Amino acid sequence: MKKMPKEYVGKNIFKVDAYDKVTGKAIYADDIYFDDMLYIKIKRATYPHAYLRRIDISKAQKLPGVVRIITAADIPWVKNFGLIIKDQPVLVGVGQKMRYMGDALAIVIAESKEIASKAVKLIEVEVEELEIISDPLRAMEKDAPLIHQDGNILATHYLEKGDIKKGFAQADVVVENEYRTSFLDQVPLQVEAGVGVFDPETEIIKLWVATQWLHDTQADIAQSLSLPKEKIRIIQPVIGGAFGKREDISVHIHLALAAMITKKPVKLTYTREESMITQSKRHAFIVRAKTGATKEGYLTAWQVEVIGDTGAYASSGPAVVHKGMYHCTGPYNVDNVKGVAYTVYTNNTYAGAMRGFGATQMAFAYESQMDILAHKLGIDPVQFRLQNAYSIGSSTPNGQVLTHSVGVKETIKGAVDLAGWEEWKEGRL
Amino acid sequence: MEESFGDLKGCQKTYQKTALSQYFAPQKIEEALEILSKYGEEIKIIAGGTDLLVQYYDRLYEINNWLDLKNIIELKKIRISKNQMEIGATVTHSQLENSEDIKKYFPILSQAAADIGSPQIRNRGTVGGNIVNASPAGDLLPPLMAYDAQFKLLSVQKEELIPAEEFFVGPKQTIIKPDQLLTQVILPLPYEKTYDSWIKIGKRRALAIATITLALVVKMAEDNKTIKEARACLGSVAPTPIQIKEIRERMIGKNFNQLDFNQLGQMVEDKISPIDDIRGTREYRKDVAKEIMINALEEVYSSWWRSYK
Amino acid sequence: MKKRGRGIATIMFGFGYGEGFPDHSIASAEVEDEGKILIRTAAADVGQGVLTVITQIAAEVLKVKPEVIRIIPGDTHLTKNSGSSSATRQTFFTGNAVKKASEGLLSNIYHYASIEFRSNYVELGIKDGYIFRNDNPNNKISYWELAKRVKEKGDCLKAEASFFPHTDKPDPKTGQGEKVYVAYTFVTQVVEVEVDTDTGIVQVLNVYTTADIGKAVNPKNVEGQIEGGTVQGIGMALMEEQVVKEGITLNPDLTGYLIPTSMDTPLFTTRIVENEDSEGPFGAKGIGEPATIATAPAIANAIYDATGARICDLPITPEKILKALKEKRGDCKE
Amino acid sequence: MTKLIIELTINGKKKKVETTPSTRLLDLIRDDLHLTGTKEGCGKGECGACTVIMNGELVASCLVLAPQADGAVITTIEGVGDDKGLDPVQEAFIESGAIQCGFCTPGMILAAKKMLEENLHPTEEEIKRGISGNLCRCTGYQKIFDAIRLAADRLSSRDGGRGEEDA
Repeated sequence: MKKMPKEYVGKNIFKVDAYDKVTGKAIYADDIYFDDMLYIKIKRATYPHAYLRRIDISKAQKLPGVVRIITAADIPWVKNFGLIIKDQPVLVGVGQKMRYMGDALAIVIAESKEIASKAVKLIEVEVEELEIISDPLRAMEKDAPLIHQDGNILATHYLEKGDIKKGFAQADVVVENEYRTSFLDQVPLQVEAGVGVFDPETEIIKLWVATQWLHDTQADIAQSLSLPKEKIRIIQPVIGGAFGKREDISVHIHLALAAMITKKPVKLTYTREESMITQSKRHAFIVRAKTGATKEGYLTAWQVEVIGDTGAYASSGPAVVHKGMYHCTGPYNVDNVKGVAYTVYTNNTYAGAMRGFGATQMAFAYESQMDILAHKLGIDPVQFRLQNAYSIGSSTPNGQVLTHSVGVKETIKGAVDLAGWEEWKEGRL
Repeated sequence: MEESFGDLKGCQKTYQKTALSQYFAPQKIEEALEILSKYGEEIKIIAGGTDLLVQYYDRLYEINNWLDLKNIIELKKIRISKNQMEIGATVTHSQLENSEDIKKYFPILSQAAADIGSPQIRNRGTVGGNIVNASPAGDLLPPLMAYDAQFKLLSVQKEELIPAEEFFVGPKQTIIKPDQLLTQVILPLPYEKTYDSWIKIGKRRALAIATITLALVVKMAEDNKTIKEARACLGSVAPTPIQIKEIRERMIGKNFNQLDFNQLGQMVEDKISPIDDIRGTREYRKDVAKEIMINALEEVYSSWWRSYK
Repeated sequence: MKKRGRGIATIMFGFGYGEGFPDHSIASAEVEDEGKILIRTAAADVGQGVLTVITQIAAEVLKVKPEVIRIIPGDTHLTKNSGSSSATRQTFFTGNAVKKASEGLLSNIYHYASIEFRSNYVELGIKDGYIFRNDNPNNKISYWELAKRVKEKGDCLKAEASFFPHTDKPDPKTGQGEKVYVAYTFVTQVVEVEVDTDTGIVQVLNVYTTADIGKAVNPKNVEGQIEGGTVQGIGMALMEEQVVKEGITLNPDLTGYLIPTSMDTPLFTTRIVENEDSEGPFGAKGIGEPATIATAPAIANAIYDATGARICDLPITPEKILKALKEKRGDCKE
Repeated sequence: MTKLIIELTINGKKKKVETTPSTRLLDLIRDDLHLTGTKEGCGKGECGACTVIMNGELVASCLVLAPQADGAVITTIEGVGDDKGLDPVQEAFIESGAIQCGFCTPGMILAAKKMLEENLHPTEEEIKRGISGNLCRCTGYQKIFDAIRLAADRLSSRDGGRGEEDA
């Protein structure tokens, strides 16, 4: 099919926001200032897993320049938030549990960053310590204390296609390995920040704060604060990177509360440390993969067990972990597939979205398996991939039949060609 | 609270006493020493700030009194006097990296400076800061130790010269007293026939705190055959930067062809007792210490061989 | 000793939320004053360049220069839901919504212009924001002039559209479904590394990438996504790890948590495979996430190729490599 | 808290500012002077987003106390380019696609500019080293290298290749 030449699509147009970005004119959330603006700092959990028994803000409140300190007792009407499951408290109250070091205990509002920061240190907290569960395998044990009341296994997902037994029976070679990946931070260069203003006339809370999904963030803030959605207005400033980290609520609800309660413009900017401890991580995965192939080098069976450490709260964890499993065979034809994926709570920093959403961790497993198999079978790794790769009509582990746009073989041939793979191999012999 | 406005270029007399915190930026060493004798532990000395501002991130307000060395020109000089090199305490890593004299006489000090952090850090960080901060991973410390540096410490009362090896007593701990100021690093000018090697192992290729470092300096006798002095100093393998004295004993008086590099590497591995931390395990540091010692010996040997031929 | 090796990895990525989730984007296009065409979208530009992509798409459809397109910043009260800037979905979803809205606007322009010119649509030509009769190109009217006349008739030159493709929720017992994701992106990378077997330090020298993304709306920006994603993949493969012990993060800053610097960057060679038979706008698929996925396994495979050490837990630190070499271990088993 | 008055020249303009000893130069630039092109990414000198040129040297403004900058001459991103247009380095960043989220960009441009002032004909390695204090999470650096190369070529042809002697 011959395509008509395009005027602008397919061309290297300069980025529309580039001018503002090279001149420093682009306004990110932390670049917004108001006169008489107040600054917020958050008092965070003091232990990864504990009941809050007492919180004393009296000393902090006496510090000159402290305007207001909000604890859970002040906001009984506020509801939990969360991307998929509303399991994250806005503030942990007395008698409630802190489940990781990022849990918020109090919102400190002061005339300067420095005063707010000093006041946070003056807040006294007493806790009843519980067993810290840092290892998802421990979390899955029967006698492990529960982090949330419904159990530490937050979600279990299954995958079954063809007949896995038959598939392994057809295999001449089977490789079985365990892969592990670690918690990663997205490290967008801009840390979480925002400015909030309450308009007394319209009673609308205006928030200038980055989010990857404006309307979803608005909805979550509104439900948490029991307000109609239109009372929360988010205006997107320029965003300093995201990579999944800006899907979750960070400064948003605390800002809104502070603006509502003080009726003044408020700013909350995390430190990098706070950002890393408090906001979502790439899930640490354990992937147990078992793959079978014939001696001619055709895949016959692929079985996986996935354990995703989702930390203290769900965030997008259940979706991440099963999406990883759904990609367990990579772009290769396998008739018989079986998988189970567990999304598990621990007292680690909660895990959520990060570039690749589970498929990234899984690719490390399946492409290592492919390489190991190729060497075991004595087949060139490129040839092994090519002969198993999808084409039109292939079916994914989900049983989705691909009807168009399946360029996987072209990418393999293209990369090998670019890299001079054959010459390299010959050069080494 | 009464506000007071200070002239930074002057001294404490321009400040009002009611102020909660004081900022001094004297122009003379003597003035700095006076301030130190008065405030002792109640004042923080700041030069480049590349360690201090990191350490006090988000809590700078905890520091009440500051002594800024930026106006003391005397401390910024690199000069040769008699048979020694005098490096002022606030000489920056960039100065060390680019100084022709340092490159000529103390090449691995220049290389170590070039390996520090990033351009921004090298432009501000100082040799004195690196020394008094006394991180086991301080990049300049093994080369300084290997070049037999002495540190000049001044107070109102006295002047002391302390050999590098006696200066460090633990992680971030030194023998310097609150009223003392490190003013100079003094290095004896080496003989012509000195050969040296610097190796830094980090987890990435810039902005890396060392996992392990090694400075090896070997001086040959007049005949350029016999080893007259040999110092192997390592960083990040102990609470302080250390010299492996056994290497010195084993190498002095020998010719290169009498040495078993592998054995010397093993000696380094055996003599260090590093810890596991975020930058590397004990086992890794021991393994790598041996390998980099062998690599350093090979480098020293080949530059000696080139000059010998 | 320094040893070189090469590894390959090929990946797929099903993009969009899929799985029956009501994933959609809404956008509108309108002729506004002062020579601009306004696009409303809530799509977040997190740096990936979606605003540039939709500018190009709107300009292409509406036959105007990209400078004419104005996009208002995302605002819950001025824009409608455009879904998340995640799941590699914005070019595909909001790109399609903007394309459809632009097409809607263009058809309105044709409609009212044909009234002005008393012509059939086929007799009309459009170029750079002007409409004219093909038989007399000098007699032309700009979009903005047309908008004024339309306004006098009590209407406006505006169109809104949404893109809401169907997907299936997989069967909970088996994960099976007819259309679980809207489409798949495929990427292959060949990575060349040099491993210092004395220290275990790995340097990534070359990365060769080919990506089947249907159509690159902006090839240079696609390359930028691939290069950026790859360097994040290098971080994941070799150095990045938030170390959490007993719930406590031991390295919660950029001194302890290392991401690649300019010095850790390899040489890139990239080729984009275009087949344009996707349902995306002008055939485009997404590249954001797939750009990072192949890198870590390709590096692991390259390290194996170079040294015979097979490391199965990330990051592949120098310690792990030295340990594997010492134990002469060529498989995953510890 | 003690207040101090410091004087500095920022982007060619003399300013007198009241500050405190525990204020960082970065805070002074952003909160007091509202030159918000200078960013904070880590506060510990690790990312380079807060880079400015102070007395002719590239520095991380998060690691400089405001009073340490008394009497200093400082250039921030707002001082790059002029009324007539963008600096060649800024132009090259736009043209090369070196911009993504833009948060590292001001610091990166200052680092690039400073490097080219000292060396108009940098090698690949020198380019990499020149910006090694500036982290970028989006671009993978390659387009930034391309931009610096482009700017170097243009600048060196503009002054007839005499760049290095001039610097």
